[in-house]
Parts: sequence; structure tokens; C-alpha cells
Amino acid sequence: MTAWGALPMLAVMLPVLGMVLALPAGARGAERITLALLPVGIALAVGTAAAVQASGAPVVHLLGHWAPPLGLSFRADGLSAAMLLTAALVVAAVALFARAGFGTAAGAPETRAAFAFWPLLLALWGATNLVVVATDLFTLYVALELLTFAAMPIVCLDGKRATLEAALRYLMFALLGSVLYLLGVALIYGAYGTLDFVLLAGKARAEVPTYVAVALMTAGLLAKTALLPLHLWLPPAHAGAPPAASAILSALVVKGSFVILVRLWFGVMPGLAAPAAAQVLGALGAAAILLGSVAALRQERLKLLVAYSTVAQIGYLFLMFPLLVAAPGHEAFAAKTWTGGVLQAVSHAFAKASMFLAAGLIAARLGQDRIDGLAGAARLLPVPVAAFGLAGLSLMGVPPSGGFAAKWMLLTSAIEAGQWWWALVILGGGLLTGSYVYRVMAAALTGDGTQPALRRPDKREKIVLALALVSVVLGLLPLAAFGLVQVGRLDLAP
Amino acid sequence: MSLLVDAFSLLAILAGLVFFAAGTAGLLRFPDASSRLHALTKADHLGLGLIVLGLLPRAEAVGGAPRLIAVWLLVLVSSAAAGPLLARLARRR
Amino acid sequence: MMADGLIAAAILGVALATIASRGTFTAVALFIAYGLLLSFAWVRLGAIDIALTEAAIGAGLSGALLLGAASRVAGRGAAMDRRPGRAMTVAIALGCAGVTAALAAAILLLPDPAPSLAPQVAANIGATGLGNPVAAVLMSFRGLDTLLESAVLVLAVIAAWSLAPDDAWGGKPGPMQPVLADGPLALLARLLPPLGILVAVHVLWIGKDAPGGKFQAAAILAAMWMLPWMAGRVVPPPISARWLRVAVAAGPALFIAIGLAGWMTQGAFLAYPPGLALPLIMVVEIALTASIAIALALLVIGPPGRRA
Amino acid sequence: MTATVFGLVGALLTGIGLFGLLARPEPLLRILAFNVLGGGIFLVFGAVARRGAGAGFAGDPVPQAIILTGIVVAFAATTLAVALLLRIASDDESDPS
Amino acid sequence: MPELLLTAAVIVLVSVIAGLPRILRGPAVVDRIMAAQLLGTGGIAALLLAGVATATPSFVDAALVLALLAAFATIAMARAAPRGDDAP
Repeated sequence: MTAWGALPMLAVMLPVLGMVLALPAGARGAERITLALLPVGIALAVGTAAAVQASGAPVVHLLGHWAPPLGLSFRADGLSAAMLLTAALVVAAVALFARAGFGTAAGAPETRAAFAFWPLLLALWGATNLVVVATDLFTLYVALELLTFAAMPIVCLDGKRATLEAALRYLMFALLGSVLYLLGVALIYGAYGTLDFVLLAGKARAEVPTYVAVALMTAGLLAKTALLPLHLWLPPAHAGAPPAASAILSALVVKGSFVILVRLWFGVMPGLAAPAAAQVLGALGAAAILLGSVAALRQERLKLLVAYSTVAQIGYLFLMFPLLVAAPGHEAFAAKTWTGGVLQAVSHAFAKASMFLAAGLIAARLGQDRIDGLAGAARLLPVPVAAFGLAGLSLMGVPPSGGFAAKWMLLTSAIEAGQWWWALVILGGGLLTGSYVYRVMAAALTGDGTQPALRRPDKREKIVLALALVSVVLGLLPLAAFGLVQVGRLDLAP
Repeated sequence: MSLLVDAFSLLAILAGLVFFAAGTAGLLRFPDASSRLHALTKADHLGLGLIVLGLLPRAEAVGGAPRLIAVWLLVLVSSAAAGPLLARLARRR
Repeated sequence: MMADGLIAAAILGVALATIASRGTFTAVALFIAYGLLLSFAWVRLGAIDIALTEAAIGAGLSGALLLGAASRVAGRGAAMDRRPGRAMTVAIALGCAGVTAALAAAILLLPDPAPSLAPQVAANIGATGLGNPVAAVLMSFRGLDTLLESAVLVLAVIAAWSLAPDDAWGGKPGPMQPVLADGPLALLARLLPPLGILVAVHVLWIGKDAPGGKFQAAAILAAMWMLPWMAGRVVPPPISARWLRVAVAAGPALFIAIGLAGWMTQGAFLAYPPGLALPLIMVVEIALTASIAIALALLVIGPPGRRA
Repeated sequence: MTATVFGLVGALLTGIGLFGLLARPEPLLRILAFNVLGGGIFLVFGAVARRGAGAGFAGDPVPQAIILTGIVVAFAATTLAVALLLRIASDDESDPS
Repeated sequence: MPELLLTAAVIVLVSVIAGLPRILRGPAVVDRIMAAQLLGTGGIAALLLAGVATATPSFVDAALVLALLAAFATIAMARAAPRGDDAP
């Protein structure tokens, strides 16, 4: 139990409480609750990061004073702090952006979409925070289900037939993923008598139950993270989703299961992780990067292009696995790979949130989102198109963006580890990403400009630009700033 | 005395088992749905009733006879009401 | 032992028949039998708490939910995907057999003696004032899970309502029920709920010392609320009704409030002040029972549907 | 012994449910298969709980409590899947295209 | 005596489980409902027998819950029963 442990606890419980209270509060009340919680959540995340950074150790909160294995705890390490901050900022941006579409004016009747949006957003926020600070594998299962139950309805808020079917497919994928995960949890308890991953760290034995459990949990989490070939649900789910929902889904929801996977592999069972299995995960990641980027290049709709880009960018995260498995004994190298992976997750979150919101603004203004119909978009909507381009730089890995720093660290790690083939994949992925971003930008920058550019300034454009700028500026931070994400890494535990 | 009580218990429970077996046999063997329904409702009411009767002398072990009787009454009430509902269904086809 | 084999064989047979069944009604009827048989298995495994839950939720509420769905999608087998081809089916079957084999091997190779937290629960149960170890885990040691799960139910209600068509928004949940004349169903709808409520209160109250508790009681209450609804004697309140929304949120909100109060006074979320643990737990249990019961019933009834 | 029997039944049910979920195209049957699968998983967990019997309890109460929570969460998932399915079916009804 | 009661419980279970094929075979919807109902009643009887044999009061609570929910499920089934024989 540490003094600042209450900060991550509040970061989880306040959005959950807000979600519960949003039901009786109604659409307008729920909107107000959400807006009131935004600064509080950011403050809690900043506080947690400062506490972790200052103490150089994770902050811990024991629930009801019961210590694991009997009780449950919240534990915020560097990775948690980085994700808490990312979640708070992305949720804040999305919430402010969404007021135009889901806000309720005083005295206006409650609409279905407005009623549902705010509590679902709060649930996604609380569940993301829970995923990154909970230490118990079953609590994490509940958190994953919270994510699913909120993400499924938020993508089909428009109520159209195709969207509903995509949502049903998503739900089936997600539920299958959770039950496979739960099966692994049962075996872990049977083998070790605890589900706390801090207690489990380094205790794993090379036995059949452990391997079966980790294999099942990995398969389940991959389905939720949408790693190729389990990505089939993701693009259709995005196709009809509101931009705000897509932004949250790509930026945060798919990262939740990834964080659990990293903790499972490198926290619970370091040393047991078979290099061959890690190579398989890396290969799936590489396939996702290449095939996802090619698929993005071939899309006709802007929104689907961005969605396939998410499939590809998720692939980069999985390059961490073969590199970290090769790391034992090389602390500096492991630290670089770890930072690269986390930075990829964070910078992608900001860049992708910006891209989806920008695509939403463009589609709303043009009345459609076909890429070959984008002519004149840059004149009509200079700020969103610029934001899209900036975010694209980060996805490509162009200096000095956050995406560049992340990909550079992964790339040099790959070469140092003697696994040069991943470096080729990263370079190839960057080129492909550049191609599809260029395709969009080229289409948007053409046009004769006959349309009048006269219109009211839209506050939402600034939000989109701010998100893109964050993803770029992340690359300008001095490397020392990333010391934070190393704090409390479980594979460092003795 | 206790021998007599035990004998009574066993006899009642045995009779209950016979009724359950008869219910299953009826369900499997009788030719049409209506007669299967009649066989079944009688069999399981009486079967459960007799088993509860047989258990009453030993009911102290589970918190007293009223609890056992409550279970039986509940089953009786619900299947008494469900019976006509099912009979209506059986006639409908 | 004999009973184990018998129940095991019956469960497997019913499960296979469910998966292979051709008619939807038959599949659901088999699934209800599956739920009942599972609750017998839980009795054999010495988990009466779970047996009660499985009977109430697995067989009862899930049964009613799926039956309603079966009768409404009947005849429209809107298949989501095409049926997999023969080669694909064989591949899927082999994959599933592989999962089963791996699981079976893992189960057979679990360490002996099994690791267990039972001694720790026994050593610490005194602090909670409860006699039922499962209730102690649910309300104290792993109280967070229970809290989150009650929040999951609130979220599920919101999510289900969000699936209503726009033109039905704010209306009464569920499909329209036929109003039946005084028949056997109407009689049952009048007779059963009072008895059921008594049983639910009993199950809730003994839950602190013996198997039972809020989920089981809430599931029974939900079923008893639905009976008159199914008989067409009661119309559920519209989803815009403030009291309904307050009732669903009240239990979880109170639980979180007590948790936060524990943090402010005792220094840890969900810490109960010494001596006050049992009364606070009982207050939360009662509030949660009411909220969970309404949430479960609303989930089974479903979101408002289109006017016919 | 009882624990092992039902643990293995759980493993078999998992396979059966998984097969139904992947091989049956009808959404309602998939939802049923998901529930069969859930029953299998909870039985595996139940076997683990039973093996941990001790300190005067018939099973380890911690996994028993986890199973209770899991059953309720799985039920909520089922209701959502059914609601979505019925919504899609009702769209078919009003718009037969 | 407890052994005899437990044997009786097993016999009830055997008897009602033997009726289960009716759910699958039908042919009438009401047959399927009856077989499920019989399983419920038999389970209640077996629980009571086992509860008395092992002096476990909570078995009677389980039987009470089962009685309530079995009635509920029967009504739900009767209400949702399709016309005809549930042709696929």
C-alpha cells in the first residue's frame, strides 16, 4: 500500500460511478457528469504519473486492506501511468468533439443516441483504466467484458442494418475471446492458487497446465486486440460507427487486451515464453503490418482506410514479443524495446484518434467519404486535412514524430538482436503507410476550389489538430522522459 | 418404534420411486401427447408427495417438516396451474 | 460416484443434442435441461451457492430469454454466415477436439495437493461477520469484483436499451404481451409471486451464513416480476420512467459510495470500519438485490420494440 | 474424483460449445453454443474449486465466488447478444428487402 | 438408512434422465416441455433425499429455488411454444 495508491483507484472508480449515475441522470445529466469528470480524470492521471516518476516504484492500493492472494489490489506502474494519461487525454478530446453530435440542449427531449453515448464513453474510460491498473487476472476479465459491453453498442449507435450486423459479429468475436481467456484463468488458479500477476511473476513453472493456460489466454486476447488473422471484425465495426466511437475503439479498446498480453508474457512468465512462440506472434504482427497496409491502400472509403491502418499499426506492437524474448541479460536493449512498444501504443492512440475524427469532419462536410471524391477537401477543411497529414507522419514513422521514435527504437532493437528481418518489415510498413496517407492527401489537395470556403469556425477542428500535434510532439521529448514507462516492469522483478 | 418408522419411510419412498419410474415409462411409451401428459402429471405429483411423506420423520435433519412440505406444495401449485396450459398445447396440434 | 457418472453423461448428451438440434425451440428446451443438469453437477461439487445461481439464472432466466428469442426469430433463420463446408467443418471439429484434449491434459496434470485459499478465507472470515465463505469472498475479500459486476449489469441495461429503434425510444420495454383472459396462467401469475418473494427473502437472508445471497434472490425476484408480465397482467414501466432508472442504479451507486467512504475513513477503498462490516454488508446486499433484480428482469424483457 | 470427472466434462463441453459457436451459422444457435461453452468453462473452474477443498469447506470459496460473478456476467452477455439479434430480425420484418 | 436414501436419489435421477430423449424426439412441443419438467421435479426429489441423507439443510433451499424456477421455465416454454412441431 503506498500513499498515492488512491489516485489510480479514483481514476477507475470515478468513471464507473459516473456511468452508473448517468442512467438516472438522463442524456443531459450524463453529458454534464462526463464533462465534469474530464479535468478530474486528467488530474488523477497526471498525479499518478508524477507519483510513479518521483518514487521510481509502482503505486499500489489494497482494496479493503486485503492483500493478494486473498484480496485484490490496484497497481500503477510506468506502463499504467502512460496509458492512464493517454486514456484521459483521448477521452477528453473525444468527449469535447462529441458534444456537437450527442449533446442535449436544455429542455430538449432525450434522444436514444445521446442517452447511450455518454455512459458508454464513461464505461470505456473506466474499463480502460481498470485494465491497466488491476492486478488480478479475473478482475481483468471483468474489465475486458466492460470494454466489450460498452464498445459493441457504441459502434452501432446509428442503428443501421449493416452496422448492427457488424456489431453482432464483433460481439461474437469479443465474447469468444473473453471465454478463452477465462478458461486460462481457471487453469492458472488451479496451478498456482492465486490470480495476482505480481505474485505470479517469475513463479511460473514449465508445466502443461501453464502452457495450455497461456496459449488459451493469448488466443483470446489476440482476438480482442484484432491481430491478423483475428482482425476480421474490426473494419466492418468501424464502417458505420460514429467518428467518436471509432476513435475510442482504435485508440484505447484494442490496446487494453494488448496491455494484458504484455503483462502475461513478460510479467507472469518471463523465461517461459518460448522464442518460437514469440517469433510466431512477431510474424503475425509483421503480416498485419504488410497486409493491413496493402488493404488500407486498396480501400475506397476514407473511414475503412483508417480502419485497416489500425490493423496494420497493431502489428507493430507485436514486434515487441520476439525482441523482448531475446532480451534477457541485456537490460539496456530490453528497456529500449519496451519503450518503443509502449510509445507505439501511445502515439498510435493519439494519431488514430485524430485521423478518425478528421475523417468524420471531412465526411460530414462532403456528405460522403469516398477517397476519389475528396477533391477540394483541403480548401474546404484545411485544419482537419492538415491534422490527418500530421497524424499520418506519425504513423509512417517520419521524424520527429512519436511514431518515428517508437519505430526507430523497435528497428534498432531488431538489428541489435540480430533479427534484421523485423527491421525490413518496419521499413516496408513505413513505405506502405506513406503510400496510403499520400493517396488521401493527394486527393484532398487537388480540386479547383470553386466552392466557397466561407463557414463558421468549428471548435472541433482544433481538437483534431491538438491530438495530431500530441502524437508528433511525443517524438520531441528527450529520451529521459521515457524513464517513466520503465518503472515497475515486472520482468525486472527478481 | 424407530424400526416401524423406518419401514414406513422406506415403503413411502419406494412407492414414490415407482411413480417416478411409471411417469418416465409413460412419457416414453404412451402413444399420444395427451395421455403422456396425464401419466406424467399424476406420476410426478404423487411420486414427489410420497417421497416427501417418507422423509418427514427425518425432517429434523434439514430444518423441520414444514420446509419439506413447502417444497411439495410449491411444486403442486405450479404444476396444477401448468397442467391445463400444457393440455391446451397438447390439443392444439 | 454413480450419480457423478450419470449426471456427467446426461450433461454431455444434452449438450451435444443442443448443438446438433434442428429446431430452435427444441434447442432451447434442451438448453434448459442442460442448465438443470449443471445445477445438479454443482451440488455434487459441493457448491450449493453456484447450484442455486445456475438453476435461477442458467435454467430459469436464460431459458425464458432464449425461448422468447426463439419464438420471435422462428421461421426467419437469418443466418449470419454461410454454413461452413465439409472440409471446414472437419477442420473446426479437429481444432475443438485439440482444445478439449489440451484442456483435459492440463486438468489431469494440475498439481497435487491443489493450491487453495480456503485456509486464508477461514482465517479471515471472522473480520467480515459472515458465516458463508462465498459471501465473505464476494462482499469483502473480492468485493471489487462484485461491485464491478453490478456495474456491468447497469451497463448492460444501457447497452440493451441503446439497441431500441429510434421510433420506440422512451416506450415500454419488451414486445407487447397478449392480455390473456382468466386462465391457468393468470392464476399462476397471481399465486406464485407471493410465494416466490418469500423464498427470495429467505435466500437473501440465509445467504450471510449459508448458501444463498443477492444474485440468487435477485434472479428469483426477477422471475417473479416477469410472471405477471408474461401473463399479460402487468405492463412494465416505460424506460423513460425516472424511478425505474434510479432503482437500477441505486444499488451499485450505494456500493461505490460505501467503498469511497471506506477510503476516506479507513484509508482503503471498500474497507469496512471494524465492527460495522456485517451491517454495512447487509445494507449493500439488500440494495444490490433490488437493483440486480430489476436489471435482470429488464435484460430478459429486452429493449422497447417497434410498434406492430 | 468428482472434481476430475466434472473437470473432464467441462473440457468436453468446452469443445462441444466451441464447435457449435464456429460451425453453426444460425445466430441463435451460436448464442446457445456460447452458453454451452460457458457452462463447460465454469465446470473446469468448479473442478479447480473442488480440488481446493479444505479448512472445513467443501470447495475453495475463492474460485466459487469467481464462478458466481462469471455466471452473471455471461448472462448479461447473452442478453445483449439476444437483444442485438432480435433488433436485426425486427428490421427484417419491417423491411423485407 | 442414509445409504438407502442416497440410492433412492440416484434411482430418481436415473428415472428422469431416462426421459430426456423426449426433449429431442418430441414429436409434440408439449412432449419436450414435459420431459424438461420431469427433470425438474426429479431433481427436486433427489435433492430432498440427498439433503435428508446427509443432513444438509441448504439442499432443501436449492430444491425450493428449483421448484420456483422450474415452474417459471415451464410457463415460459408453454408461452413460447411454436405452432406445430418445431420444424427446423
